[in-house]
Amino acid sequence: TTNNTPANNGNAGGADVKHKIGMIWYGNTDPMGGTFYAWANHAAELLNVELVWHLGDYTTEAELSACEQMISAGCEGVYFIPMDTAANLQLGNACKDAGVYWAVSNRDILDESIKEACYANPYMVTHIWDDSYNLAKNMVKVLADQGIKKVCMISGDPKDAMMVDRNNGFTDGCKEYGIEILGTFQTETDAKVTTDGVNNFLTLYPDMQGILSVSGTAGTAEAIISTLEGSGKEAGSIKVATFDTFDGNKEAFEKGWLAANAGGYTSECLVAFLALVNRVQGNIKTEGPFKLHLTPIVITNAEEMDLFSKYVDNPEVQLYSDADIKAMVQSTCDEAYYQSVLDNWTIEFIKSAANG
Amino acid sequence: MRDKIRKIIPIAGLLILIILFSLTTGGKFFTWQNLKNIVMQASIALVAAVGTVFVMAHNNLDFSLGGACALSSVLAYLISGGNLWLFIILAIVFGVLCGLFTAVIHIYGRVPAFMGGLCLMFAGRGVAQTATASRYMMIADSGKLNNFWVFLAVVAVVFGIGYFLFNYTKIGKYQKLIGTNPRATDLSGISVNKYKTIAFVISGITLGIASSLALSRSLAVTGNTGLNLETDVLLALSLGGISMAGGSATRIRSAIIGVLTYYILNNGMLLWGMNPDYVDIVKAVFFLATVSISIDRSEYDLIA
Amino acid sequence: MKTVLKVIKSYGLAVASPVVLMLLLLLVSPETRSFAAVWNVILQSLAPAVLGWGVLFNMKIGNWDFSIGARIVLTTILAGNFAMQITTALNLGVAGFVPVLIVLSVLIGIILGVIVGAAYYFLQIPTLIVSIGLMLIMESLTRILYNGAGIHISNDYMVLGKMPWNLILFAVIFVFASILYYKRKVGYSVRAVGSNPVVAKTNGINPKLLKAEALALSGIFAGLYSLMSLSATGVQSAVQGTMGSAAAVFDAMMCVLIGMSIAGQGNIMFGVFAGAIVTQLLKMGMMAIGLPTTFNKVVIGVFVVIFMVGSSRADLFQKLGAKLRRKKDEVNA
Amino acid sequence: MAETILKAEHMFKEFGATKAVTDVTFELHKGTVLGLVGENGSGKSTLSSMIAGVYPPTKGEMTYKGKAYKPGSVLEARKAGIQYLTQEQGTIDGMTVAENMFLGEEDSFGKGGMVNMRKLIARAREILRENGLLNVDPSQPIDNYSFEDRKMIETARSLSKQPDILIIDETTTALSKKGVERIYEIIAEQKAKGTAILIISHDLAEVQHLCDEVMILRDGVFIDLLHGDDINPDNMRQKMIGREFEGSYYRADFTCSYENEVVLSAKDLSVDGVFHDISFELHKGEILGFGGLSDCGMHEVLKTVFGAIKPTHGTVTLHEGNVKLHNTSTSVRHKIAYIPKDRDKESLFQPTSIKDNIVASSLDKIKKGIFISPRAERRMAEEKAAIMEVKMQNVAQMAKDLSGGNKQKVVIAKWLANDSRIFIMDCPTRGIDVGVKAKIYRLMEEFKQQGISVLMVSEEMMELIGMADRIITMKDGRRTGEFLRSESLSEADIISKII
Ligand SMILES: Nc1ncnc2c1ncn2[C@@H]1O[C@H](COP(=O)(O)OP(=O)(O)OP(=O)(O)O)[C@@H](O)[C@H]1O
Ligand SMILES: Nc1ncnc2c1ncn2[C@@H]1O[C@H](COP(=O)(O)OP(=O)(O)OP(=O)(O)O)[C@@H](O)[C@H]1O
Ligand SMILES: [Mg+2]
Ligand SMILES: [Mg+2]
Repeated sequence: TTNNTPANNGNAGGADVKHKIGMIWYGNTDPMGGTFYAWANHAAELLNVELVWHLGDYTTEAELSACEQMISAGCEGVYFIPMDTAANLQLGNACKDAGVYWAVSNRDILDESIKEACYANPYMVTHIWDDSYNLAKNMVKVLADQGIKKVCMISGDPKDAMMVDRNNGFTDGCKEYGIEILGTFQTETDAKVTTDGVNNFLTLYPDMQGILSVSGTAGTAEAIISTLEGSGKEAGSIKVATFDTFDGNKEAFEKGWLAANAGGYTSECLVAFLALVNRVQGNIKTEGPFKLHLTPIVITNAEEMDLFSKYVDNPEVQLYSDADIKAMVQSTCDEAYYQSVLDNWTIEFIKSAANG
Repeated sequence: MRDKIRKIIPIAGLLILIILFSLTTGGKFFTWQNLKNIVMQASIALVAAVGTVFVMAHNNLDFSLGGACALSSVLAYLISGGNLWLFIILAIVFGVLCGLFTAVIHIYGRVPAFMGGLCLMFAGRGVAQTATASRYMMIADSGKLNNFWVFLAVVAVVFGIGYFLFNYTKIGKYQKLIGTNPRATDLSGISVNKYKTIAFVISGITLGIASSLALSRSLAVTGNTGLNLETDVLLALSLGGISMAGGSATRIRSAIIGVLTYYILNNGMLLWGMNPDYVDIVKAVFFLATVSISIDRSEYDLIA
Repeated sequence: MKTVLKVIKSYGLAVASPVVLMLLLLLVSPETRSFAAVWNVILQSLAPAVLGWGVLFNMKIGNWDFSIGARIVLTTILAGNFAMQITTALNLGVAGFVPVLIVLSVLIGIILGVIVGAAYYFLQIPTLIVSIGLMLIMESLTRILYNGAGIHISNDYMVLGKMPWNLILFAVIFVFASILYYKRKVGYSVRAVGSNPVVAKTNGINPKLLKAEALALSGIFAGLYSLMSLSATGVQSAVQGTMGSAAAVFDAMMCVLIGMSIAGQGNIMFGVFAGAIVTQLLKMGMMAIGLPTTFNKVVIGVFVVIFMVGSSRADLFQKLGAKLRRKKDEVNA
Repeated sequence: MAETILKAEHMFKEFGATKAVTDVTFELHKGTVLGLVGENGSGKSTLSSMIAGVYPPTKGEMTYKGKAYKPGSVLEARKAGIQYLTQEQGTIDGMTVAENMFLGEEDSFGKGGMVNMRKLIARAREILRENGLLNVDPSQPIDNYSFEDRKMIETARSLSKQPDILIIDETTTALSKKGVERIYEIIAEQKAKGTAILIISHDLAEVQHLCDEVMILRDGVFIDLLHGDDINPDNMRQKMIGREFEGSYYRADFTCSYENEVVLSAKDLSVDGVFHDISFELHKGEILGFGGLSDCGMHEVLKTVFGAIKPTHGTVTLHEGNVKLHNTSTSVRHKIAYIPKDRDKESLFQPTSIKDNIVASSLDKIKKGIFISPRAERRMAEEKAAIMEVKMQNVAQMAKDLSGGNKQKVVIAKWLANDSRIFIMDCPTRGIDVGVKAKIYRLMEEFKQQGISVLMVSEEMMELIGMADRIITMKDGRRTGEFLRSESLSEADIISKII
């Protein structure tokens, strides 16, 4: 990184007033949720900010309620993942009315009018989205390159902006690379649904060569692999490409079931959060939000997977050093700087961070 | 005497919570803004709870709320084509139709109402999830209703009318009689089926209004619209001291006391900044304790 | 001859419902025209049926149990992790893991069931409220214990999810459930209290205690379901979100409602199994004809309504039949 | 005197503020029938419930077979040899007859806690046969049998293990003539076997006929123990109410009197399998009685007239305005009152205030627009309760806390409140003591004078003869005769038409 100025430069890390940030977060039990929960808590301690967490809600209504309560609780900034596009507008308005900064990550804003309104909201600090569409396409390509022609797909909630990108990425990717989608079912948080669904794939479509899954959380990916392993098919005869890292992915690569695994959105959450802290602490003032994007990492082999599990999907490990974190909360930080941090998010970065 | 104490427990619990949070949140609880927040957040459940009291008074449980809310919102959106006022009217119409559906299954199908409601909840959720998958159902207009005074007015009117109907008209009085003894109610010349149906219709109306309030908070109808509404309302009403067996001990004030308690508890714990892993545990313990103290066990032959 | 007729009368609907549905499915969807597809559906129905039996005891006695979903998740996580720890510590290997998991699943299932039952018994508040309260607590525990990591076991350990063990396990549980319901005092008492608690009480049954017992009993089945589902999926993650486990409860209730409607005079355990097959068939059918899987809920909801109304208003159908017959006679005359 | 088997000394029972039983001491002797009589609410059921283990006494000691006796539950008492037949249904729907008969002891058939169904059914069949219930199949669901059969099955169950004490609480009131006779036989048999028997009944003739001794309670207090010739209805009646009975009990006149105007008529009324082709006309100011055995269909005729049962064919017409009665709300709107036989289940809102019970059917009268003023409700309830002389603290008191007779007064008050013009009364004095009975009879006479018509069913022939202007008899669901009021009409005349 370019900016290695010490902590006493600006307010970063040593603010006299303890600022309060509201964190509306989906949960802390999966690899990404747990990791970011730990990262944010660590950074908060380092930067002398207080966090107020609200976990486990998925509706705009509930996110809005949490946001309002955080404003009442005296938060000066609110960070959240907008589970529905309208959440941007509603929570953004609540923040604007209260004069509270807000930052979002992980989701594109699908509706143009909402996007415009949000960008016009002076309290919006970041909008970071990940390029799930192209990522999904790339994952299809990995399968196509292995000669796969027929797949089944596990789709995601079609009104969740990110899931829409992933669904479309898969279907468009399949068209592009000449892959036929035989059957589809939608993910649920119950692993039994996944197992039953994959079993149905196996019996209904004996010629299936691969499975695409938009989600691997809540046991979905584990269940896919277990079901395939228990199917009596030859190891690696069906290739899986799935979003979200999961438990046992390294072995799945080794045995040949897993062909592509996309993960590591944690950095965009961290950047969005730190930029918010930066704004709340009054270090930076900009017109309009930072519009940033992240290209998540697609892992295609066991070694990289191992590395990823050890250093990214591990709440115990702080991949970004304290110096890195402090560097992201400086008056000099601008859109280009944050984008460079996100662009730097590669397997090489993880390797070097792990070694350093 | 013990009876009296028991009866004031729900309201006492509410007051204690208010005092506790006033003292322990550094004044953050008792700010105008926060009180406004609480009222707005509680409104949806409160409106739905008012209608639910009528159903519970005649000894039925309406489990359709969440799914019916999603279903009526989706249908209202599709037909209104995104016109806000039309949406509200249609949401109420479809809310009533959902209520009628449960009533018909219950009365003519002779199936316990909660089972019919359960099916509606299930199917309604499925319809909503399927329909919202194919298009994004947003009414940006509805955001203008997301205003404290609008919500307060709606709640005041709904609760006021509910209170009047429940305590001072045949509609409410008969619900309680049916809840106490349906056979005797029929033999007193009161049409049990008609009044049960009326209760479900009222519940449908309040559901439609609640759906509209929910829309104004979330702008869009999604597959998750109204998620867990039935359990939220049920939890809140129990906190408010409602009798699960219905009958003459049913009070409509349970709706207001219970829902406020429920949302103030949520609010206060967040203001405390409590570790989110433990919020639900504290909530549950408070809930079990309040109900254990306030419940009137003599109303139950056997506590179900 | 008489007994054959009786069996047909008793089990006719329970057998016919899934069979007819299956035939219908075969008609509309060429993919399902294989023995494997049918077999797959049956295998998938095993675990839901076991859960259904547990739920059945509660529904029969008039208990509301929202906690069973959370109890299953908590049981799976605790039993799975303990079993793993014990296996690793004592170096037991797969052969040792399986019996340890069986014992722990059932044991923890019972303990959690007893906790809910005891809370009901001592607090004396409606089961609906007790179970929602404890559901919230148990859901939180799934997120707190093991840092919310849940449990994941590798395929080697999933012995009971595979042929023939899954069938053997199911058969054993089927016999166990039937004995419990039809041959043990507790089964009689459950039916007696469910129908008339006051009279049951004067006959020396303590309805409150029995309701608590039913909650505890459902724990055995919850434990067995945990065992079966962990062995089938290999994974159990923590409950996400408040009341995230409630959906599982409703799924099971739907299955039991279908079961009760089609069981007729036959063994209700079989009825519930048939109900489970029906639900799984519907799910598979949705996939086979390419409808979005979210539509499952709609179809299942509609099905349950039809079955329930059908079974409770059999009188209407009889009347209709009689009317038609009369019309026919008139025409003939 | 025969050997004492149970001795209860200084028994007290309080329910909150209610003193149900106060300092009662008595003994039961082997092979002796003790009658227990008293007005409604005098504590008869409470006293016997304590012996049967339903609840413990507040104070007092019991000695049974020479040992201190403190039953913890009904089952415990039953195991000790004390059987209690209550008036309520004691069997459970959805289970077979055999399962019902061995409820709570299923596991004694079979090994290791398993239930052997075959043995259970066989034993049940044996017991049923011993008790002459040949028509009952023990493997059938009990739902398939009538109330009376179920009561008899229950009785058979209590006798299957020879009891040492048999308590019968108002059981005969619910049964038909045949059932009653069977109970009398059983009592005789048991008496011969040396069983001590305690009978509670409001039928004083029955008590006189059956009992060796009679204990009288009033307001929970022991009044007297009668023997031999002292056991006669007049004496008992007087001791129960504590004063001489004034004037005549039933109607004093013996003229069949009513106006010519027909107010209601039933034409070819039938309910499949219950009763057939019943037609009659009810005149203004007439008391029209229906007599028959309990299962002859007469109760259902009244329910059908009121609109609570849909007839398979036939119509009921209210002449004023030519209204067809087809549901209860139409009937009530047209000022028809119905007093069901089963008070607790069908006419009372137990955990509800007396006020709400009384105003339930007449809210239309006091509503303004749709508003119902609580004050108007209260006024109406107080007024009607005063007319009926309901013994209560105030109208806010719960109906469940009243005794049987006062409950019935509340039910009647409800219909007075609606200005009813036709009263349909199904066994209006069932299980009611003589004081309240007389009150109801006087009320019926007043009705006549006001031109109010009464349609009544009674299982007591004397009541029908004593009150009705006309009596229609029924047997097996069909009309068998009609009698006009006359001094010479005897019980035998009517009985000849109903059996
Ligand atoms: N069968 C009928 N014969 C005569 N009038 C009728 C009949 N049914 C309804 N009405 C009249 O229609 C109007 C509405 O009656 P309805 O009974 O539905 O209302 P309600 O009095 O509010 O309810 P309820 O009688 O159930 O308490 C009344 O004016 C009533 O007199
Ligand atoms: N469970 C109870 N709770 C409260 N009060 C009760 C209860 N059971 C009886 N009582 C009261 O105790 C008194 C005696 O009642 P009990 O039933 O013993 O009278 P009874 O002589 O059997 O009258 P009846 O002839 O009407 O059956 C009455 O005042 C009654 O209201
Ligand atoms: Mg009595
Ligand atoms: Mg009316």
